[in-house]
Amino acid sequence: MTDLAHLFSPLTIGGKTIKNRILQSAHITGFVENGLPTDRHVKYYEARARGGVGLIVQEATVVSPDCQYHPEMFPQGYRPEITPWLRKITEAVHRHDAAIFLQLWHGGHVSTSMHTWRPGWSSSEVPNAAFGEVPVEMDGRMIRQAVQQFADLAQKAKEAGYDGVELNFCHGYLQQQFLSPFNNIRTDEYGGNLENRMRFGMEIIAAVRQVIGRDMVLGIRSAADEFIAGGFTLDDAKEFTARWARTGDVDYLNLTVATSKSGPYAVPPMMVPPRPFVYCAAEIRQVVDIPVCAGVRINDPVMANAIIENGEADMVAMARGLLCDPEFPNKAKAGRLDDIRQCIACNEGCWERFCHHEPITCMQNPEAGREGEFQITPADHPRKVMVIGGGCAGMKAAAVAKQRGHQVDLYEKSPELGGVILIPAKVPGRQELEQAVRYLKHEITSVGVPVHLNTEVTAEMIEAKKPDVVILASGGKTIRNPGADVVGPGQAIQVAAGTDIAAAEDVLEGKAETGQRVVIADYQNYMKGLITAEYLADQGKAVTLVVPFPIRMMTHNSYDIDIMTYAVQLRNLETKGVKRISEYEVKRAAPGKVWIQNVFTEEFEELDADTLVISYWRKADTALYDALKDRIDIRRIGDALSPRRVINAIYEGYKVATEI
Amino acid sequence: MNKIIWVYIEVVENEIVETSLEALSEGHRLAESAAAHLAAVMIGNDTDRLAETVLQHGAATLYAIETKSADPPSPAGHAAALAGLIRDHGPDVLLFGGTLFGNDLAVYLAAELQTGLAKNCDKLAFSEKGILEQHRLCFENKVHTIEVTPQARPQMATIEPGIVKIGKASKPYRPGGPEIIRTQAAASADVDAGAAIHLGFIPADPRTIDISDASIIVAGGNAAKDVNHFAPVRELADCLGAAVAGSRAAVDNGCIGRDRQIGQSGKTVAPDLMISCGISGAHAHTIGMKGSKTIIAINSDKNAPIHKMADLGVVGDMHGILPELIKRLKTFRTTGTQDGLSDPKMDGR
Amino acid sequence: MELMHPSVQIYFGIPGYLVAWLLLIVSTAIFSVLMMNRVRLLAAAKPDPRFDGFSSRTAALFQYGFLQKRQPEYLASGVIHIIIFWGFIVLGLRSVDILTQGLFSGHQMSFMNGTFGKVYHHIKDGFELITLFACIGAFYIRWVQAPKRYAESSRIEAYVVLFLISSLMVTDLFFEGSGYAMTADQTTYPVKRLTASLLSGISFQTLKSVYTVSFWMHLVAFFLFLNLLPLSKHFHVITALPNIWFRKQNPGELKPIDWREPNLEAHDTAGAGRLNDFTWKQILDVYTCTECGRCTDTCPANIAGRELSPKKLITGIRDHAYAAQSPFSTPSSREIAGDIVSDAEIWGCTTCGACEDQCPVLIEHVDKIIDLRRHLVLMKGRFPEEIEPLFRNLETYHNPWGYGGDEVRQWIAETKASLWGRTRDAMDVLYWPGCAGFFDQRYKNVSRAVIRLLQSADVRFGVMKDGVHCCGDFARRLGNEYVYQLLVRKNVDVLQKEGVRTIVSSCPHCCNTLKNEYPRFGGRFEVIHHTEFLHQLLAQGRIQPQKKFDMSVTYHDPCYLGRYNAVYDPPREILHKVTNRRVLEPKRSRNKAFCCGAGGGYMWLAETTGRVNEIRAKELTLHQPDVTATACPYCLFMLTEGMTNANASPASCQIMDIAEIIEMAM
Amino acid sequence: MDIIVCIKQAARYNIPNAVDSSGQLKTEDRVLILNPYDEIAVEEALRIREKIGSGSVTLVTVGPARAQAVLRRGLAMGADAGLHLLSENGHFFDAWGIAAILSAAISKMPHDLLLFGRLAIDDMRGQVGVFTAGLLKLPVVTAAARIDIDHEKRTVRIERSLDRGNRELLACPLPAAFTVDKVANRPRYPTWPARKQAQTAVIKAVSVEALGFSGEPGEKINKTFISRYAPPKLRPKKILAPDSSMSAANRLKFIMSGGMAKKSGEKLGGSPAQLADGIIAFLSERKMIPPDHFLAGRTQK
Repeated sequence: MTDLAHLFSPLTIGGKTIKNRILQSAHITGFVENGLPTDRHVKYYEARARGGVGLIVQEATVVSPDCQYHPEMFPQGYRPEITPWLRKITEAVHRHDAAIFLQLWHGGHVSTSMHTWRPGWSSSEVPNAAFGEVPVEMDGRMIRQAVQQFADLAQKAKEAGYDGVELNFCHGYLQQQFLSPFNNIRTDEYGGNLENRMRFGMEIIAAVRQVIGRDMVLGIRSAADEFIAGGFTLDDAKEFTARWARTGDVDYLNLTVATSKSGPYAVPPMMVPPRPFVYCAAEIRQVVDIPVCAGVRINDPVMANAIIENGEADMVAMARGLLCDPEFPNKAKAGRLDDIRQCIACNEGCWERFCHHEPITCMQNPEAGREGEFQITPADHPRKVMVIGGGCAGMKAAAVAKQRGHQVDLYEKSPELGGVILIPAKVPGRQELEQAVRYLKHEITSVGVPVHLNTEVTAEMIEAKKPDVVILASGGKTIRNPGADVVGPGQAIQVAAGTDIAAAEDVLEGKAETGQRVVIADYQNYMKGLITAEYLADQGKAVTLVVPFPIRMMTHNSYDIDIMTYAVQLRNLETKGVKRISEYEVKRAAPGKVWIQNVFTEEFEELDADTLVISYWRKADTALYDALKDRIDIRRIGDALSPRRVINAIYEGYKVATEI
Repeated sequence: MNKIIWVYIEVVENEIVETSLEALSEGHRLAESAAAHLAAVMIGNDTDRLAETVLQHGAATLYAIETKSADPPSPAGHAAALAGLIRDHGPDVLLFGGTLFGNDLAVYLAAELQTGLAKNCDKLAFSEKGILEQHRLCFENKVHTIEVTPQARPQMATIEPGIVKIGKASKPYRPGGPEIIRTQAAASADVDAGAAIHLGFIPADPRTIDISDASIIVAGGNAAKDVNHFAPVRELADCLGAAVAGSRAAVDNGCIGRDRQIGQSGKTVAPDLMISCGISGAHAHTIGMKGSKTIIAINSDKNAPIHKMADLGVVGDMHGILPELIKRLKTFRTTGTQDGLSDPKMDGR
Repeated sequence: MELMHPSVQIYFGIPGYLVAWLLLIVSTAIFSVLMMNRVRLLAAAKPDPRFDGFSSRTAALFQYGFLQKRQPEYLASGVIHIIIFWGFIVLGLRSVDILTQGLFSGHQMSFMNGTFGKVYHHIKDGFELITLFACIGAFYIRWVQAPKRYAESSRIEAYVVLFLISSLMVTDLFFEGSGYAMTADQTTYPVKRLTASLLSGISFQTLKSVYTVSFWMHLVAFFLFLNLLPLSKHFHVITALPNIWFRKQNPGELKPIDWREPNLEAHDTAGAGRLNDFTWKQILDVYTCTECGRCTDTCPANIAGRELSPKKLITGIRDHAYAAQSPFSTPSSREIAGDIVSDAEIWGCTTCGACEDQCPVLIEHVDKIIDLRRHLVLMKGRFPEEIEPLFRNLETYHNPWGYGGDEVRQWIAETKASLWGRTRDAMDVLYWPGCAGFFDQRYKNVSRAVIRLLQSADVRFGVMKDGVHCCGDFARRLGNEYVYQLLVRKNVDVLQKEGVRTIVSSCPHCCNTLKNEYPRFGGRFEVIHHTEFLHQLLAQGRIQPQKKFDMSVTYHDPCYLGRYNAVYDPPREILHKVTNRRVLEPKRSRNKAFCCGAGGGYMWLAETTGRVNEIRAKELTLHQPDVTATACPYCLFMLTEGMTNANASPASCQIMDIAEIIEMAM
Repeated sequence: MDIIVCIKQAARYNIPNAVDSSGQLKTEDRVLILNPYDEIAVEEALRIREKIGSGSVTLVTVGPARAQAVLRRGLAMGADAGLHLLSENGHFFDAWGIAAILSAAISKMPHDLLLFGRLAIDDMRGQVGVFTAGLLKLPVVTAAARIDIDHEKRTVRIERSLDRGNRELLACPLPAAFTVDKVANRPRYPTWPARKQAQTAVIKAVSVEALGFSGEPGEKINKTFISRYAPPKLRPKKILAPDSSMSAANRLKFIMSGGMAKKSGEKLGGSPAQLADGIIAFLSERKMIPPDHFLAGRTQK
């Protein structure tokens, strides 16, 4: 058994002993209903506490009605009705010997008239990156009010039985808007030199400490580097964190990075290497005498243990890691490392849903955020189940059905499990996807599902086997030539004979080689096109990515990519010299040439290309379903129903298995 | 009069040990704080080539002791060689990189010079009285002590490896440009002064060694689906006297134990030679092996990221290549057409 | 015509009564020789004062001896044994009667003629038949059912003995039956009449020979059986009753180094390496083993697949002893620890006491195992590597984990418990959380809960300023008496200096050793486990739960609270009080509870083979309770681990301490 | 064969921070034990004596009265005699001080072999052995992992621990001094009879004054002094970090690379045979194929 003694040694923060070094960092769950927490919160946090986490910092709770981003996302801490709910949560968490702090949050200019019918407040009239709306510059009265509001919520936290409070001084919210030279262009005593820029924060610290006294812990979550031109850097951070520590009122520092403008690095997607910003904590730990917590993309117990052992931090923060597997700490402590479902930083369930103001969950863990509602219970009548297709949907369905006591067999036509996800999993930057497959494989082997590889299931076979239920998860079909494969002239491309075209899937799988000059016809502006572009660029090809119209009508950004992943992916393309032409569609192709059409003016342009790579959507494979649907109980899930994302595949796999 | 600070530069296989540069940087910081004169001292048989690096890191003077001997240096031998020089020039401070050899040498030298020594310091500073304050952890790292050597000179300290940032000197330190003083080593430097005679080295057994200590590693990955597929990896390791390791996939496939797993959920390794077989090179794995000096990657996918970090990217199926490679290595042994091969990293520093 | 009693018939010129006398003398001679050897070893063995408490011993003798209380645990064989046992006592008299007839030419002992004789004959008459059936039943069980617990003990021996016993009956039946058949006068004894009628109709001559033969066969069988006793497991016929009378009165106390001088300092050697290191009682134990295998059948170590089998351990020592006694053997240099009983067996035991609880003849297995451990640790310095850190920590830091004062100070500060001694006179009880309660992050939660409850009930209690030293239980049960007594001395000094009278402890292991073992080292305190104490407080209404604990609960009995100190009901009653769901009883509970696997120092031993805690965890989750309650830190750890390892699904049932459950209902 | 083992009563603090706010050591949390490295040295001495079948093991320690405990522990392990060089409680000796005292005492005793622990867990200096040997003009080898004595020839072969699990093989004549490494052995656990004997054994004590040292604090044989204590903070090993002087974009670039230097190494393609040749060429030109003796007597399980 791997020894994780350091990770599971207790730590004393401001007189409060935490049983281990794992902290669940605050993250918005979106479970609130008309501005107040719900039972869903209670169950969610209790599940994490039961899982063995040492300290939970509860999600950002709004101190002020003035700036609250979106009334249906953040708990409204300024309302008196909230206190009973908070108490419910602390009781649930304390039941499992875990500590819980409340995070106090003031959005500043991260708040818009669109959601709240009032502009955001900020240090200066600098439009923010989240909404681009010009905020109100806070005057002395407004500042005093904000400080008071922090203190008021701290008071509520004390009454509700929290072990401490954490001040949200990070991610470009109000205090950071004062602290950051990029945002703060004031000339009064709250602007200019560092001391002035820190003043607002210092006032909050003093006010809150005064309210909570010495029995409660006071911590700060702060950025250690803004990663924007004109923002503060790690060197500055060393200075101001040291000053905070010197006040003697701050018990610990919980470090993250970035601000609104560099947001993607605060919730980094999978192409960002593991533990990217631990060095910040390590450096700051050298200049302060209080415990320092390192966070961001720490998803592995051994790594976490090493961080503590090596003296880089006193504690590690995880949000997505525990969202994905609440039992992470218990499993790690028991040495059951393989059983841990590791976060792969896909952001599909968490950040993206948050962006769309949906309650969060997890791609790999459909139970996340649905504790109590979703759970695996023994089936009343064990039944004979055939699962066809060993992709994510199929594996999840098989595993869950088996756990419920059904007699399950899993069939996969290819020689290995994983399905279509294995294709992107080969691409640099997307390889974390392997982890999702690894866990699903581990899950089905540990519950003992018989797997039949290299087995193409036919209608006859099914009729011979006489299963009670068939779960069809056989996936989708690749579109190789939109001209031929796609109905409807709208999407068609006229491809002259002899033109070198290849489907993105084939390129990624290495089935198809491309020429030096590549044009990618990305019909949907999906991840597929973007990673294909990067993949080819990595090989030194000259790549042009043609995307029709990056903005979906109903949403802020491309629908199947959360903004964090999207932004970092675009950054990668830029740094690798990929040419991106948007508002154009590929219409015709001939050897060496491709014609693209402007979606607005409908004018054509001509591009030179040795190869045209087609990145189109996929189609469901319905043959088997049509053949059997009237005769037996057959249910389609995942791409076999409609080609979408992994999160839908796993969700449907789980769901269908709990329903039979 | 200005203080004189000396830093001993440890040379292994005609390269400067990183820890010595850390010591030099610390010395440089110290010198600037007290406007002291920083000198480096080095023992080797090809010191000229290394002189430049030393001077870039802020040494104003380099004392280069030429030895002809090829056989590995003994701490006692070096101590004897240095003692004379030090007595002549009488530096106030003498620093070493806290490697195994550096620490040993320091102790022998302290014994020779009858002066005090503080090992594995993490910080050095002059007190207002101009005495060197040596910060170090003791009592099993539960106490931070500040030690001083008030009378005896030089004040000796070794620097804990891996914690000092190596920084190049901003400006050429000495107005007149750096000076290099060459001296022939006293006879005693080559023949052992201590009565213990060096007989040779016993390399660690790669099969039992902790992979983070291994100097050659052969690692297998997802391409080996089961133990039988993995067998050639082990055999290759045998031919090279290397330690066997693997990616997480190799562990999941039951090919190796978790104690031999490289990566974020395994161990961090830094061998001189890493031969990676059928590993694609995901971050989760490479985070554990990026310290490898030379990397040979064998992978059938020519676009696998592992190739981008390899000194030699071999595009092909390991199952085909390894047997061939093993065959050749074995004939090598028998025909012995490899004269003058040095044991990789066998002089134990 | 007149019927001649076999004893007055003439055989080859020798009168029958002489033959009888011959039989008697020869067999008694052999018998006494055998017994001498057996007794010699007993005499040479170490002393063990076991003559106190006459009445309670005698009471126990009746319970376990004559009433055979424990037999029916295994119903069929139990009942059969009881029948045979009583059959024996009844028929024994008859055999003596027949013998006397033999010796004194057919004359019965006078009282056999009177009314007593009549009554006796009626009883005997019935018993002969029942016992005969019992024997057949016994045959069936051994032959057909052949349960696992009989493995590794000789079948032949069993059959021979059964045959002899039944033949006693048969011969007597035929003896008398044929007698009546010949004299043909009416008898009132149904069974005799039955046999008589069976024999009626055969010629007088044949009857006569049947009559004679069965008489002599009875005597032969009788004497054969007598001499077989000391050579077989049926020695228990002789030793069982004494062994029961000499039982250990206080199960909680482990056999000290020496019963008269427990202080290690006074001895140059310790533990048992060779036979004569055992006390006479321990030898009597091995003589008495009936090889019924109930011990092995309930032994968690054995069930978990470890090498240890209590039965084999005892018989192994016994056979070694017999071999040493046999005139043909050469004195062997073989040590018991290591040669006769393997190290693996010695270190396999969790000292849960299930074997002793089952043994129908009250053999004390654990004491022997510990004496063997003592020999290995104290004399040989030989023990599993992984416990060396434990020994060193206990010796240096006086707690198993080697933690420092910080932990205790922190704990005291957090719990805001008042310090003992500051206001000594104002304090009634000392709260003793035990090492786990001080140092273990999980169990601190329990000790905190206990303290809050005590505070809420405004009990006048305190805790020791610098905590206290480990009670030493684990050291002792791992055979390290040296470290144990080191700790005992320290604790006794502190506790006496501080004038402690009553101790409430959270750890059954502390409770047991403080209560049952410290007195021998001069530390006499009233020791109560927190479940008992909280139970009292609830009963007195000093603790008043506000709400109900709304989860289904099952309770796991800690060995050292249950079996060793018979605290079964307080925890259960507490649960009934505070929950509104029904309290589930696990498959094995109360005195039959299955060990968690931590006892006897197993907390610190590596379980290479057989994970006891996983077996127990599975057992406990059988009725799928939300919570498993227990009252021992080590059960808590072991079961929690067992749950996570045994159950695939993460949401397996929680393990909580009784105190935590009460607090949640407050 | 007279073996002398110099042992120390070491202080161990089993709390993370052993310094209080006023810069004093928290002595109430201090436990005094036989320095684990010295325990290994004692064990080594005993094994040597057992191997040779003759000779004596004498333990020497410098310290106040309480230090007697470690001598008794050593005796319980099986040492023949103990010598206690008694100093007043509170007197401070640095490595030089101890070495001076030890050498003064040992020079008067018969000694073929001097053993020390490689390091004391409290001051973590690992100097006394070498200094003492220096003062006694004895050959000394540090970190001995294995000691083979040739009794007749009066020579020793020593295996010395190097890093990466490698070892150096040395030889030297007796008398000699070695500091023993952790890996040398696993010390025995004293049996009860041995402990009992050790409790009552008579231990010779000589005060350091008798050896000609004042023993006062500030003793002139000392060369170093501890000027003050502070709470510890582990300085983390170097971690790759972008410099704040870099532009934000470059800092991110550094992070995105995972600190992994992109190498433009050559890429080989072709048949397995060719590729194998390619690898051999690559290795041999870098002299990376280890010679036979390096692999001597190894076969993979």
